[in-house]
Amino acid sequence: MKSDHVVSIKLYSAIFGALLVMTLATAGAAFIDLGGNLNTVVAMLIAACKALLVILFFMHVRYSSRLTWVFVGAGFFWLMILLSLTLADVLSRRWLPTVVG
Amino acid sequence: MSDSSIVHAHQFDDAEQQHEASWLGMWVFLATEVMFFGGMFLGYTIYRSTYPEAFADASNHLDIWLGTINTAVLIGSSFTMALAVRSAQLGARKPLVRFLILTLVLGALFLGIKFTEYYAKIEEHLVPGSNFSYAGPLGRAAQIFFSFYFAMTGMHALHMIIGLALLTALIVKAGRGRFSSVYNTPVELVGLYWHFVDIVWIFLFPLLYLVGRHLQ
Amino acid sequence: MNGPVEERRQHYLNVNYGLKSWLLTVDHKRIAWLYLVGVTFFFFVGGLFATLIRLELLTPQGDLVQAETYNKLFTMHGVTMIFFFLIPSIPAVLGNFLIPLMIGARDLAFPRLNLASWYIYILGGLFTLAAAAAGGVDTGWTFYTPYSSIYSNTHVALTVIGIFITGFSSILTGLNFIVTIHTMRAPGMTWFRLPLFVWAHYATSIIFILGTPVIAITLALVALERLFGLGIFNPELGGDPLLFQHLFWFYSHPAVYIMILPGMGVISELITCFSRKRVFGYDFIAFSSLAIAVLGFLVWGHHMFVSGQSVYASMIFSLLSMLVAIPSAVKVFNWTATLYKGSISFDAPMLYALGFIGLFTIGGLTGLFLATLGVDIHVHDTYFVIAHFHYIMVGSAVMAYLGGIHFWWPKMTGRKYPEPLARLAAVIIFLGFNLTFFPQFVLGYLGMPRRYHVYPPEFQVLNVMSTAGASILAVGYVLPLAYLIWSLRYGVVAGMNPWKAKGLEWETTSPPPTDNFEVMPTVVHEAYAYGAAESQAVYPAGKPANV
Amino acid sequence: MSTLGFPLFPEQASTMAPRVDQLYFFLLGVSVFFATLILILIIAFAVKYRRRSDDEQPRPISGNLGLEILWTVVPLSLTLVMFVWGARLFFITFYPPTDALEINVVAKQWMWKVQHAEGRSEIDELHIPTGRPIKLIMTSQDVIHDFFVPAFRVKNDVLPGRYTTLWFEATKPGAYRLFCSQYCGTQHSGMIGHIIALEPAEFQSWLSGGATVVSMATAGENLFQKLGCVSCHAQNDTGRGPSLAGLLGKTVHLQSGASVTADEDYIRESILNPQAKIVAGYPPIMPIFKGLISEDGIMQIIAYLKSLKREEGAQVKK
Repeated sequence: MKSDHVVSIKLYSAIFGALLVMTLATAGAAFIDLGGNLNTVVAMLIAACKALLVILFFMHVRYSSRLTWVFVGAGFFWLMILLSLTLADVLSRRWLPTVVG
Repeated sequence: MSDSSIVHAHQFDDAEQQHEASWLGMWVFLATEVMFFGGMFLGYTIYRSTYPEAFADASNHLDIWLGTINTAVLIGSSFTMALAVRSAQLGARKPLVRFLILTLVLGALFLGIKFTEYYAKIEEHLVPGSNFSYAGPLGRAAQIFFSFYFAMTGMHALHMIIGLALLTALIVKAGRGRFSSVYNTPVELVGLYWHFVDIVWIFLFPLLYLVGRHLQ
Repeated sequence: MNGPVEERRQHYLNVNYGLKSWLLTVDHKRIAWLYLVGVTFFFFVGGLFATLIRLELLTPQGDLVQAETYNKLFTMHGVTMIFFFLIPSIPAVLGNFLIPLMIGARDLAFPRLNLASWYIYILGGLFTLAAAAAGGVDTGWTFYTPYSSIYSNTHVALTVIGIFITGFSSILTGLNFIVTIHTMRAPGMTWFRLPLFVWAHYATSIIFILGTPVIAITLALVALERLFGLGIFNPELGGDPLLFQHLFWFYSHPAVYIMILPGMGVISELITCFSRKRVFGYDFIAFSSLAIAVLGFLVWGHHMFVSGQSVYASMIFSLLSMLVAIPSAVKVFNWTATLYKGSISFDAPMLYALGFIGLFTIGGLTGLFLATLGVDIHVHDTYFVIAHFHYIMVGSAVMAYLGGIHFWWPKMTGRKYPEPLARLAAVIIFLGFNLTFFPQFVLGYLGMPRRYHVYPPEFQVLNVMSTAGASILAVGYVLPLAYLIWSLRYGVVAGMNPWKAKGLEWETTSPPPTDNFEVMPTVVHEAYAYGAAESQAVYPAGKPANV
Repeated sequence: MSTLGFPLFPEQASTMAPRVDQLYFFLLGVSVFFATLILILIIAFAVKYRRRSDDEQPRPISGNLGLEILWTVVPLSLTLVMFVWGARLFFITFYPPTDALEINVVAKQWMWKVQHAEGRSEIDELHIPTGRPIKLIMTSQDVIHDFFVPAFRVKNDVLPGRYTTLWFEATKPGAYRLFCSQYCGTQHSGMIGHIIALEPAEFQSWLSGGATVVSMATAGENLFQKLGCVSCHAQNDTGRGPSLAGLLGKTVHLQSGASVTADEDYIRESILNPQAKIVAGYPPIMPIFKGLISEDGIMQIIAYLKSLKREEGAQVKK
């Protein structure tokens, strides 16, 4: 299921440092107008990176069995199903305008 | 019940199987939790795409500095939690207790800051309901934003409170020397839970605090 | 294996006595009984509501109950039957009892969690009953906003909190099953030696853990909206009335598969046993269960074809809904093929199984009408839908549940039920069911909308037929309750394996010992090895005396 | 429709009805075929292979790949036919012809309020001419309702906060049942009415009968004056707000950089919540009219704006 891998304090500290840097980066980037939806994209990318670091190292998934990966993946995959199919409705709802000539 | 050095419950063949089951069980539970918060993330996404201006405007009513500090505090608590699990793996009792207490303190600090923010929002009449008042023409959709703000951070805070209770129990047990390098599953599982709650906040922070800062 | 010796043997039922030994048990077999008592209670509560509904619909006028009462009746009928009977029925009773036995384990992975799920289920049930006692709720089991969040002035919050709580019971049961099936299989019990019942429950558990949390948060938001004025679903603020429906059906469509998949698992066991044959196309049935669980999450939008959903999204959902029909069809054909060149006997469980195949075929095929966009426009929200899902949930799921209860009754109690009466009940239920629900297909295509307290007079004859059928059905349901209770004391003592069935659960005594097996098995054969070796497993430490 | 004294099949009274029924009979045919097939197989096997002695032990058969493929591919192809056929009908139902006669419907607990362009209103009844496509523009004042006419084989939900549409063309005169088919509260089953289809000439005389009423466009124009809309939205582009002549159906460029088609939903939103979508080049100064105008009133203003469009369209043509 999972190996009893003991992660070094050094690696934990490096991850912690990276997470702090990214927190400041995302807060800073929020003040700069990147135009369009780019601000949101950047913020979400940084959040995804942070989450990935926490999952892989703090939660030891990097050192765990395939089965753990499957359930981690399942959670996010199902979330994507929920988001994408609902947005398929919301975003295409006005493709057929209610108006006529 | 068992001839090995660690006790395992009767339904398991050995401690290894028990540990496997607990670890898998926790991950299955976390997959559930992803979907629990997922429902709110979906609602948020839909409304933000429908009312981008109102969400940006309403988001600017949140205190970005308190938000950033709280993010750092929570990441710090995840760090100390990871170190607590490490100490448990190594069978180091004193550091284990110390890191658990540190995690508890940081978690409590997070909630303290959060409730200060809530208090400010109550003062500013930004709590959805009959007392809600919002200057400017974007008030209706802003009320939706604040509904999500309170629902999402409220559910998150509820998870934090449960986490603090679990941590307290762990501290008591760890102080009594219940954990060793061979048996530390509860520490590990609470650790997973705590990190998960951290991840939820990692997404909540940009989605709630950083929507419209660049438009100000 | 003579009677008196059997009586003295210690097993899970006589290991200790008293209320406390039951209410604090962590034995999965006893917890199954706790659930059996719970779901039976809610089944008859829901049935009482159904009876009143059918009586009201005997005449086109609203002469038995007021409109408000009628609306509460169909709401409470739906809520109790779906959340408190159908969803826990087969998984929490039969699944709980059988999964550890079938995979050769001493218990589920988390016995205390298992007991906790039952208490959570009961707590949720109490909330919902309290709502009913306080005056009821009238939103329909679907709780569509903004009616449920703003306009209804009945006990919506109390009811949805009850369902929210019960949801965690489902989640914990699913979690327990998944972990147990992954980690606690007996030596030699590979995935492809698992009984199909276990595959079906694994698939169901996936829906439990990934679907249930979504309905939980959705109903929590409705409760928060009613209690604290949160505004997520409020159209006055610009809220989207379709958001709730998306969230609701994301769970509630897969929930239909929660109700039917375990039933399909039961049927696979019954068909093989009573035709004494290995199941036809084992791999296909196993994978079709998983396919149903996964595809089931992609089709919820077919409940929203006329809801104002985007036409393009509707097309995607319609196409995906067509795909989910395939694994169901595969199962039906494989069960039928299993009968071919078998040795078929007609004991009561088999009658239920054969009835299941017929009714599920009709229920499944009529599902295609609802997935087909052009026809759904007409039949949506009419009695056609009512008829369709009762064919799946009552005609199929309840038939499977009763078939399973009869089949494993000797294992659970150590005694046989009276066979002639049981066959009679099975036939009565089959006939009563068809008379109740077949006319509703006709009513639906005629255009009678669902949830109507009064209806135009031209629909009366078909409604009278339906009510007549319902009274026959009621007799059919009370009968097993009576003779099964009777058999607990007076039934013939059953041996270890009265049906000469295959499967590990038949290789231990009836009733089984607390730890399930005197000697833990090592599996050496595939499932359903009818006509092959004596048993599926070997017992390295020597066979127990009474095997 | 039946010799039994009660109907078994609904009347066909719209152009859609026979098309839906055709698909329905196709589905019914497929269903009856497969249900019968399974039934015959089960009965045949059950009789032929019934257990004759208790120690019978049939030969195991584990499966047959050819058969599995057969009963995967055949149902799949059939369901794909159903999908394509159903999707075509669905698209037709939700894509009204451009020459349809528009009628406005406002649903509320528990009644249907209808107003014709010429001004005549009715409750729980809808008079329409036969042989002409009718397009309903519908909204709800409270909860979700659903406009369902079984004889026409059409229905669509009626939502609060949004317009939905429905169109049909009646083929024969008569009175047809109208149901609310989305549960909407206590008197849900009382939210019923009739569609009364008349010959076109009769319909015309019905329309001009009754009390003298002002047309929806005129009523809308009056509201436009009364609420002061006209002070900013002048006929030409000289006002503080954009001119609304010829607006409907046009593409509007927004402050946010996006652009939208100005349909009824857009107009409705812009009246109730003007800041949601600001037209590029104009300041966000329009007050919120939520609470000041009813759903019926908004529909009248939209009718007025549509009438402006026609006038302008005539000018453009020359």
